[in-house]
Amino acid sequence: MTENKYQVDTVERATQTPEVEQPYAALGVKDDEYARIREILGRRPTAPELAMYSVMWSEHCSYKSSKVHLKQFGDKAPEVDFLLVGPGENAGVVDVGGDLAVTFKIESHNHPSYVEPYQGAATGVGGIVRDILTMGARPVAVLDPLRFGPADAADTHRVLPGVVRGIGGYGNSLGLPNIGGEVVFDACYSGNPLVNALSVGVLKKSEIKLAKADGPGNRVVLFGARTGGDGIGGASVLASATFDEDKPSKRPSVQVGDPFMEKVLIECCLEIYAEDLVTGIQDLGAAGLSCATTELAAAGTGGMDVQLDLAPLRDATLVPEEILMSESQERMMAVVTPEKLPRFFAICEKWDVIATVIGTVTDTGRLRMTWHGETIVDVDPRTLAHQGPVYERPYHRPSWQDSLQADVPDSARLERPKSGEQLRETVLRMIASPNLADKTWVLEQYDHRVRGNTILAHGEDSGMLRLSEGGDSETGGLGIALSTDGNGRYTKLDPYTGAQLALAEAYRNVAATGANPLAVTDCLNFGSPEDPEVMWQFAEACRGLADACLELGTPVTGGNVSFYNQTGAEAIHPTPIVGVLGVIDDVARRTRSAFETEGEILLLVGETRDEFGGSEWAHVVHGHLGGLPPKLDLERERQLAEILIAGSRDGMLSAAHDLSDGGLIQAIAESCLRGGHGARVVLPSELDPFVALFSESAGRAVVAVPRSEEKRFTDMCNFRNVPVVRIGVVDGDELDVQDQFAIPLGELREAWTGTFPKLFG
Amino acid sequence: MSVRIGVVTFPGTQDDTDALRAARVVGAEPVALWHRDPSLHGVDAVILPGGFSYGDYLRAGAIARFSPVMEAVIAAAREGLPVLGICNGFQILCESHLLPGALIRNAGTLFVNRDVKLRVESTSTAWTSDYSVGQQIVIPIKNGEGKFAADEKTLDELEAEGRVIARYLDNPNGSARDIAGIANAAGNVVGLMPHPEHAIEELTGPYPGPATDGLPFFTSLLKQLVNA
Amino acid sequence: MARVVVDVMLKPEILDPQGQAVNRALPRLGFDGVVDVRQGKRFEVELEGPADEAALAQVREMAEKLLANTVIEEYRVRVEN
Amino acid sequence: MARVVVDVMLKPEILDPQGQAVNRALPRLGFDGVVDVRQGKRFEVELEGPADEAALAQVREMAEKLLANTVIEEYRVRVEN
Ligand SMILES: Nc1ncnc2c1ncn2[C@@H]1O[C@H](COP(=O)(O)OP(=O)(O)O)[C@@H](O)[C@H]1O
Ligand SMILES: [Mg+2]
Repeated sequence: MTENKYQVDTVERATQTPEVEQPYAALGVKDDEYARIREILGRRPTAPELAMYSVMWSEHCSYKSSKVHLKQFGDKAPEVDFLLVGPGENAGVVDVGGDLAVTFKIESHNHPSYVEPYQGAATGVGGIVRDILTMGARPVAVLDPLRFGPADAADTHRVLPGVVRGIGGYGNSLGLPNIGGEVVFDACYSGNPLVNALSVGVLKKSEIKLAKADGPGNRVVLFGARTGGDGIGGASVLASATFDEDKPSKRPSVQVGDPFMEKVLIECCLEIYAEDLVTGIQDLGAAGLSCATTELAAAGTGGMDVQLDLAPLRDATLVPEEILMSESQERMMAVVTPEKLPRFFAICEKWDVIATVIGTVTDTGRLRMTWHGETIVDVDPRTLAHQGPVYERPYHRPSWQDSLQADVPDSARLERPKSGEQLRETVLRMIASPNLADKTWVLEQYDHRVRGNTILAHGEDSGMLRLSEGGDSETGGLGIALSTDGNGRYTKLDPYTGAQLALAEAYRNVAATGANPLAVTDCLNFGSPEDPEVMWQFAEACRGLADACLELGTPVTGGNVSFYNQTGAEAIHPTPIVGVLGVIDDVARRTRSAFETEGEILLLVGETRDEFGGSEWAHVVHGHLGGLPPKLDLERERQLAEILIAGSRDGMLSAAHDLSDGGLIQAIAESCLRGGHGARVVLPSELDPFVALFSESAGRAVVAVPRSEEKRFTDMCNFRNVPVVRIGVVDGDELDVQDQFAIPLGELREAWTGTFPKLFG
Repeated sequence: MSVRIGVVTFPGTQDDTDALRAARVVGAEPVALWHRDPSLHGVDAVILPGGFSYGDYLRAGAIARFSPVMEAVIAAAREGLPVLGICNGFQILCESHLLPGALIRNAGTLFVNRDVKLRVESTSTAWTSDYSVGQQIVIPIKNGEGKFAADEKTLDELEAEGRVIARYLDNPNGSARDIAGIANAAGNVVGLMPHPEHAIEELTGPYPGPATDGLPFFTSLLKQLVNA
Repeated sequence: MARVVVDVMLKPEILDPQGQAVNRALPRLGFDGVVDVRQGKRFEVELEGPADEAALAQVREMAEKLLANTVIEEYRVRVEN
Repeated sequence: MARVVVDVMLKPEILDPQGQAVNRALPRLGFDGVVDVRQGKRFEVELEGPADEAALAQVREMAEKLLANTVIEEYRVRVEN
């Protein structure tokens, strides 16, 4: 291709010209980090080497600010026998029984989704799906927890529709059912939406793939899309610094995804795995080729020779440092033994996937790269992949934390509805509020059916999949359940408890469908780590999550950290999103949230207290955030889960719905509307009606049981000392709270379903 | 001998596993067909499943139509081989001129995944004989380009010849005359925007149901082939 | 190297959902004086050689066969300078 | 009544999966001599009045705000006769 007059910065040149000024600061490399690079190399880095260190040592790739805190997830990890691959790999892998394993992970694509909502969200899905594929698994579903600014804000109307179309556009085109997520609005996310995406995949235990380049002489193959100038903002600084007169062509401001290419890449990889043709594989995500080559080499025999000029380009004017930093989507890198190359290429050809041998594994302990014969990179890959900087960032409890927690939303501070009429109005206002309203407008843009194994999806407490690839139908059989949850308001009030409450809710959601919660993935969305108060929130959240995972016996298998979520000095609410994976041995036993049968008994399981700190009610009615989040009793959460799981296994439960945002009445209303049946509700006499209806106390669920099962179920609760009280019966076509108010289902449904179409339709 | 139903996979096809499962569920032998392979391997019927062949980037189905397997399908269809095109498959059949009209962007412009009510209009096709005329069924749709469009003359012909096989009761995408599916004159080729292969099991079909209203599309075929 | 442009529009008798969506949005954004908007496709075809009659004939066939669906769309081929 | 045309194309440096799909299909259909195809949008805007400067300014604003996504696309406004 066209040789541009660009002067390559070779190792030789770097050695001869130690004095050359390098624009490391513009690449985000600190003075001491640059000094360390020179010390490691014993010379100044070449421009390509500097590019590699800058991306590999960036916050995003090196976790330099979070490492010391994330360590707890390992140190405090519960002893379990089902964890096949823990944190550190592309995604964790869990043994789900038989010869099957499941891999799942959540990731953020927040900033790109703000800049270009459609492509940002789309490439976010593409990235996490490649992580799952890299483990050797077939991706089988996605979930998408989302956070936006106020629902009526102009910018939200730019961002939300694009994000939703992007997630649907990419996920649907991959043939991956979308089985869950969240849509939450809060002013703290204006200018800073959160777009997290979780993907899950299934594989044979015996076929787990790891990202390492083993075996000197094995070939390094780059396959998938051509490399373009995507996401190399930084590198162009470098380029222009080393350029002569003629400039490179303009570089893209955003990455555009090609879901068709990724779909083909998935099928291509799965055929390659099936014939056991790779010894190691890595996806190209952040830091593209820099990351793939260094991590493969560092984890393997230790050395690799790469002929960078062999990489297929989309833009011939790209220079080495740009190629190394490019984040072009839909690319993979495999390590293949020479005798298996022909089959590997045959399969790529079958799927019209471009594949190129660009290097060889060596035992030199060095990662060497050449550009048209000249050596431009010669480094120890471990110094890039494992020996990046680690910061003990200072942190301290915010000065305002005490006053925030002191601002308790009690009846003296916030006026509460008293009369039945006031309560009725509050119910209608709450259920129509954007966070609690029906999300059908969003969910209809997602395919939740494709692959034909979706047992539960939107509108249920967790998504559920049948694991029978091949799909031996009718038969229930082994399945998995997934839920994501997170509450920024709770976490702002108390980061330690807030993170635990996120775990507790996802855990409860999974158990409510009858699945046994096994393992965790988390996406930690926070402000700037350079702000000691944000760093304190982060430290507390990690400590809380690690402690709770230990107590619930659900290890963190992997996750993602997203810092710098702030506009100016204003950080978002600390928002840890927790995804919980559960297993159910017979999906035919799943529990739905809908009240389907007239005359069945409604039971409230768990204890209700006067808890409104960070509640949806305080938010919607008073725009208030203060006090403490609901108390959390993890032992109680475990007992509740056991009850819900046993209830489903023994066929006692007709319906179950976890209580969370909006409290008891929100859960009952959702279950009535989904089942098309009303309910007659009698509130526990010892509770104030408002508290009974709207409190967000944790560790609760509402269930529907046939009359014949009521005693067996309540006995089971009593046996575990978990409070259970009969609160009504499924009946009629209105939501009738005795002695307080009644709302016809039609009116309730109108309020619930009207909001999103009005806002975004 | 069991009936062999071929399901074509193009690059970007998504619902092939579902169509293969549907064939299995009704007791037929599912046969996977590949877009580059011009042979139909002696199957008794072909399903063109849903998805996004070639990304649907140019027009849904526009590029898939030119694949080697389609030459074989087009020829065999003209000879009377039963062919069912679902969603993207329907779009491919129109692009191939095996069926009239075309499918364009939904009236609302957005992708819509919803369980919709259909009224069966014709049972005199290879794929609908197990229904009764006027029967109301629930089948999921999931598409962005599902709006059936054709000139008035073509639409009148379709109506006159009883080739509209199903209509939406509550038109989700602005399709002309609420058309959800049509057949060719001989009745062996049927195109349908909704997904019957997603309505064949109690566990995974439409909720609250009925969950298995899609089965007769496949049982119709079996009966016809066995009696033939 | 020459560039040939192929414009593809839905036939006038086919209602155009995307154009309609734009039409609906305009007043909300405070634009008036627009009677109608229709949305179609524009293909920029870069030719190896000159845009002579032979090449144009080829592009026309390309449009007829692939770029446009003549059941619902009409196309125009023109050399851009 | 005048017609103004707005051509919207992806910026040259942005990946164009649609154009790529067409590019890959052409050889299979026996078309050669094509170096590259890019696919964009064409909007036909019918104005009530004449296409004077004021009207064109309005259409340009329309393109900027609604018809094009200027983060990844560029547009051209021209009067068609
Ligand atoms: N962005 C989304 N993508 C997919 N599913 C979603 C999304 N937002 C909400 N849902 C689904 O809608 C239902 C209600 O959401 P949510 O209120 O978060 O559930 P829960 O009350 O259990 O926390 C759940 O089934 C959830 O998975
Ligand atoms: Mg939730």
